[in-house]
Amino acid sequence: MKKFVNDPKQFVPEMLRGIALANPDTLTYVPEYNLIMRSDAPREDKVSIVQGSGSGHEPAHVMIVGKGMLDAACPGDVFAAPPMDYVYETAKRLASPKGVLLLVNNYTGDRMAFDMGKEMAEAEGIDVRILMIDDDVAVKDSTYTIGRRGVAGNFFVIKAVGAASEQGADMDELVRIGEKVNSVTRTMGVALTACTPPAKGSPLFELGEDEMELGVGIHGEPGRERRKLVSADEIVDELLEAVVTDLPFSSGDRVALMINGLGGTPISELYILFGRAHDQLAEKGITVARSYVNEYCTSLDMAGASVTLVKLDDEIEGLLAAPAEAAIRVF
Amino acid sequence: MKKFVNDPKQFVPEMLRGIALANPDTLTYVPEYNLIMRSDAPREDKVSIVQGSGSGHEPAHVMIVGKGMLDAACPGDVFAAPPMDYVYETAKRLASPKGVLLLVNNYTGDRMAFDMGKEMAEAEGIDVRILMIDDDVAVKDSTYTIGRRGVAGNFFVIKAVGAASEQGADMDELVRIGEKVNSVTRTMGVALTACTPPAKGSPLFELGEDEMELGVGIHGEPGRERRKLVSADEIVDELLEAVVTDLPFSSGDRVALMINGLGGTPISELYILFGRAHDQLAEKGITVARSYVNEYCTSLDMAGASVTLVKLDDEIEGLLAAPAEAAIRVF
Amino acid sequence: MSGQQEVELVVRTIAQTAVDNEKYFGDLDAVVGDGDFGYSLARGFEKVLEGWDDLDRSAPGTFLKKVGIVISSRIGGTSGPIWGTAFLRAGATLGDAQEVTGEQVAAALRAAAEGIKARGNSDVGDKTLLDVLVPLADRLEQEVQAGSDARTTLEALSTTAREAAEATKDMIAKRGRASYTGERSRGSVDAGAMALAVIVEQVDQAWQREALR
Amino acid sequence: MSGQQEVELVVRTIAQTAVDNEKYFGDLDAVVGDGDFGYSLARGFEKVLEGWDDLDRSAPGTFLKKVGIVISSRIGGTSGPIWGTAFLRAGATLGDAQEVTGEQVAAALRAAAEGIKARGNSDVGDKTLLDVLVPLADRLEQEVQAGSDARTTLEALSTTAREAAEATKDMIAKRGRASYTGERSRGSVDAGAMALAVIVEQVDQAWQREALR
Ligand SMILES: Nc1ncnc2c1ncn2[C@@H]1O[C@H](COP(=O)(O)OP(=O)(O)O)[C@@H](O)[C@H]1O
Ligand SMILES: Nc1ncnc2c1ncn2[C@@H]1O[C@H](COP(=O)(O)OP(=O)(O)O)[C@@H](O)[C@H]1O
Ligand SMILES: [Mg+2]
Ligand SMILES: [Mg+2]
Ligand SMILES: [Mg+2]
Ligand SMILES: [Mg+2]
Repeated sequence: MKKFVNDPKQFVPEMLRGIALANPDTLTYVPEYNLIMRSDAPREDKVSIVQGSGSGHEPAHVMIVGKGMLDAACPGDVFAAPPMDYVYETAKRLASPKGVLLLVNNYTGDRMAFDMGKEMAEAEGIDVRILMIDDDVAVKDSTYTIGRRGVAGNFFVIKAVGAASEQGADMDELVRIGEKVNSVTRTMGVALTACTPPAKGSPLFELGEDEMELGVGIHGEPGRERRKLVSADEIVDELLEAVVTDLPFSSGDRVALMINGLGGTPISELYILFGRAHDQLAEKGITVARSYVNEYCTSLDMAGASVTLVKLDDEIEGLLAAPAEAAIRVF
Repeated sequence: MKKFVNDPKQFVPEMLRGIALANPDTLTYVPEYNLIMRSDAPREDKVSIVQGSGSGHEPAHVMIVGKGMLDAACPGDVFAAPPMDYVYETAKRLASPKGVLLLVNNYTGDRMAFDMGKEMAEAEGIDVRILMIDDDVAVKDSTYTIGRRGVAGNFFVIKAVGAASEQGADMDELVRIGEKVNSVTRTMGVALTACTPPAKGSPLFELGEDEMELGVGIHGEPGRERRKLVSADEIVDELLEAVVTDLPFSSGDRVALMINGLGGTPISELYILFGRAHDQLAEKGITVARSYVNEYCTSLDMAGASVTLVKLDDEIEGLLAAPAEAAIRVF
Repeated sequence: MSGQQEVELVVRTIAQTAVDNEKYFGDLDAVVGDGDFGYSLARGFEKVLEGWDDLDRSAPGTFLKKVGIVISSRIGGTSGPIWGTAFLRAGATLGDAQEVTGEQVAAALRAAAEGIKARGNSDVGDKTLLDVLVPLADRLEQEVQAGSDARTTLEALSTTAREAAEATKDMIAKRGRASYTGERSRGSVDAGAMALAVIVEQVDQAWQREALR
Repeated sequence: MSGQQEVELVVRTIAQTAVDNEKYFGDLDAVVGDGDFGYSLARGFEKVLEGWDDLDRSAPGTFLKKVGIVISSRIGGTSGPIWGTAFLRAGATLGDAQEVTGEQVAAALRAAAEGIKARGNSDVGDKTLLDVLVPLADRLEQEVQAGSDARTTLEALSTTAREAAEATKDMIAKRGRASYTGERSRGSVDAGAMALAVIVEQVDQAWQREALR
């Protein structure tokens, strides 16, 4: 295992501690519950925005706590939803008179933990709402599944809801905005390698030197289909087609385009994918109004990428453009 | 080769084109010379700050062109200094009455290309200065080498000089500042895997599953020493020791601490390294006043990291804290 | 049929089996899941073992509920709520009786299964641990009705669990992370189902060892 | 001894060899360097071949200078300035003579080596292509003084180049990227040195083929 790691069981706590040490003025860390929160939260005049999920998706969500983004993140262990207790304790600590909004990617474990945590918090009179995110087009909503997964598109829900809450929006308004953004956001991903969870110490699955896995989620779980590895252009075309036809996006639309790296792919390659996606969208008459090329929601060290499109209207575009700060300081 | 790539020969141009498409309002791309420049450069009232080097170090330097950072980047092919022609054409296009400052990492190829490009530009009456960066403590300055290499620490020189130039500093002042920052900046890196240049298609060297390479540069070239892979804490301790004793940094110092990912290491692991480095510095009485944890200067998809310390004084700290924008938009 | 001592033996064996099989259970989950099942289970039951002496053991039912609370507050992922619910429901079914009959144990297993179904919005046939748990409850009822002794009953349960776990191999996952792979989930056993089978076998053996003393 | 035609044969062979050996030269550079040497050389000489017909061929010296300009403007890395300088200096030494003597060729090689030394702040013994180029110039002078014919001379140069390239194996790199690895640079030949040896051998063979026609 080619990783910087001490005791794999301490992987998440040591990471969280590092984040807190790097942001002493703005973040507070509560080790008992894996909680990273803004030091100035909860605020009387603001709904607290919280996202939790398994760890291993960094910078999501523990590194995007900050003004205009999340008020707190409550992660579980690598690829495991947090225990419901953590959710409950987080809701208690973030309780604001305007309420606590829990953003949850749609996975069985997360759903259950957040539902149960919410019930426990409500029993103590805290106003808690849950907003499910399910942007992944690789999973069709059928009797076979519990519905689409939430993947990298959750960034846009966080950003929009984070901005609106900063502007004073109340809970109903935030839920309306979040659901709207989620409803116009679509993502599809591909893996070139499997990732290696620190506690497992070896790759989750084996991919041949000339293979790729289409339609992966963000937990290193295998995807929809294994295929021969093809060129960057061909891969983008396929991902984009799946995304575009799903909503569908059509000529005349203004969109945000995100090329999200899954952790092991250098940003140089992401820009190659971006250029092609941009061209293909232009050909379809779709205008890229906002561009996002970086790692937003990863699967540890997985080489791979996902393509996300968000259909913009004036409200969404304004919220995405609003200022924000995050725990990951690049400069 | 697990990469998103079309024709490897088009790797760099396709990446640059993607960067330009993602930043249509702020950047201009000149394909003939791999040139990415601010659309508002050159400015009459500002020295133009340019860095060039081989590609493969992204986000350095093509993705940190922006207000308060670089006015232009002029990269060569992957791990190859740009041809001198590119340097010359870049200097011509960036020529401002206040001059053009070329920041160059100290490598034979870069040195030669920039020296020759500078001579050519000077022959046309352009005021060009070169500032060499050499922060790597892995290479001792001896008769065996052409001196220390420039590695991730170049970020701090760029940031300081970029901020000062924005505030109107003239060429002499910028050179003074840049040399000062370089003189108090030290870096040491480690690789857990070798990187794979797209044109080569296979890793540059083989590292056993339980091996690491200490003292690597940023071009995938092997390092000073191959060793058994040890824990994250032990690795940080060793890198930090090399850096601290070199300047040396000592009790009472205020520093900027950077944990730079080399491309294939997830940011979660970087924060684990950061936490340990922070503790160790505290024990030595050294205060971390500014924290940088991310990818700043990479070697393609290499798993690995480097530790950089900068000794701060009021002037440097102020310049590092000054606002800046970059082509990589995270939000 | 059994009291606090027997329940403790069973729970301790479950916990120890979870800790001992961390890697095996994780590898099973890695085939079409995300590989953390073994880790999650081991971390949770480690906590149970760590706090063993402080658990309220005033009655078997109370004991099981306390174990359920530790599990659901310490295990993340899907398994925390699922296994936590199972222990809580089983404990609630036993109430505060000091001695529990075979019928009561069967009812407790049944309640655990129903709890999981409700919590997981899942059922038999979805390729989850329910595909072992429900057959187990059925078989236990049969053995109780037939008046089998503990040895015979446990052997029968072991066989049932193993067979039921193996049978998940041919199923398509309809719940949990494995369901995202659709048709590809066929061909490998469900991690949760197999874990349960291994646990039952270990309980069977532990019971034999204790009986021999 | 030779004129424009022969110079073109030599340059074309150099260019073709660089293009044909992209992978081999790159692998040599990967051992203690960064693996791009083959790529850089191939991309540069590809440009030379592409623009072949448009190169000013009014005199051998002019031709070499034009080639040097293409190389130094299109090849990046260390090799662009190094090889560009070599061609420029060699061209300058030949001036605008239409026919060049063996002495002049030797002088051109010597000038190329001096140019590289100045440009690279390097010398014989630093484990670079200079460790082949300088012995080549020496040997050529000897053969010219001995009055050897072209065949003999070229064979001698091939042998010298190969031996000199192999000899870089035992050296420690003192210049270029390989020097950062210090002692570890010992044990593998220098990429630039070996490339030059391969080129000389190819020139030798091309010359033979042309002479046979
Ligand atoms: N909805 C569900 N209902 C019942 N059991 C489930 C459900 N989803 C998953 N499981 C069981 O949980 C196991 C996986 O647990 P775990 O690895 O903790 O979950 P995940 O990593 O998917 O959150 C599966 O093997 C299956 O037996
Ligand atoms: N200072 C120098 N002087 C002369 N030759 C040099 C020098 N440095 C490197 N070389 C030659 O250049 C070769 C490497 O070229 P290249 O791969 O293009 O350089 P790099 O990638 O290190 O910039 C070496 O094998 C060596 O023969
Ligand atoms: Mg999981
Ligand atoms: Mg190079
Ligand atoms: Mg799992
Ligand atoms: Mg090289």
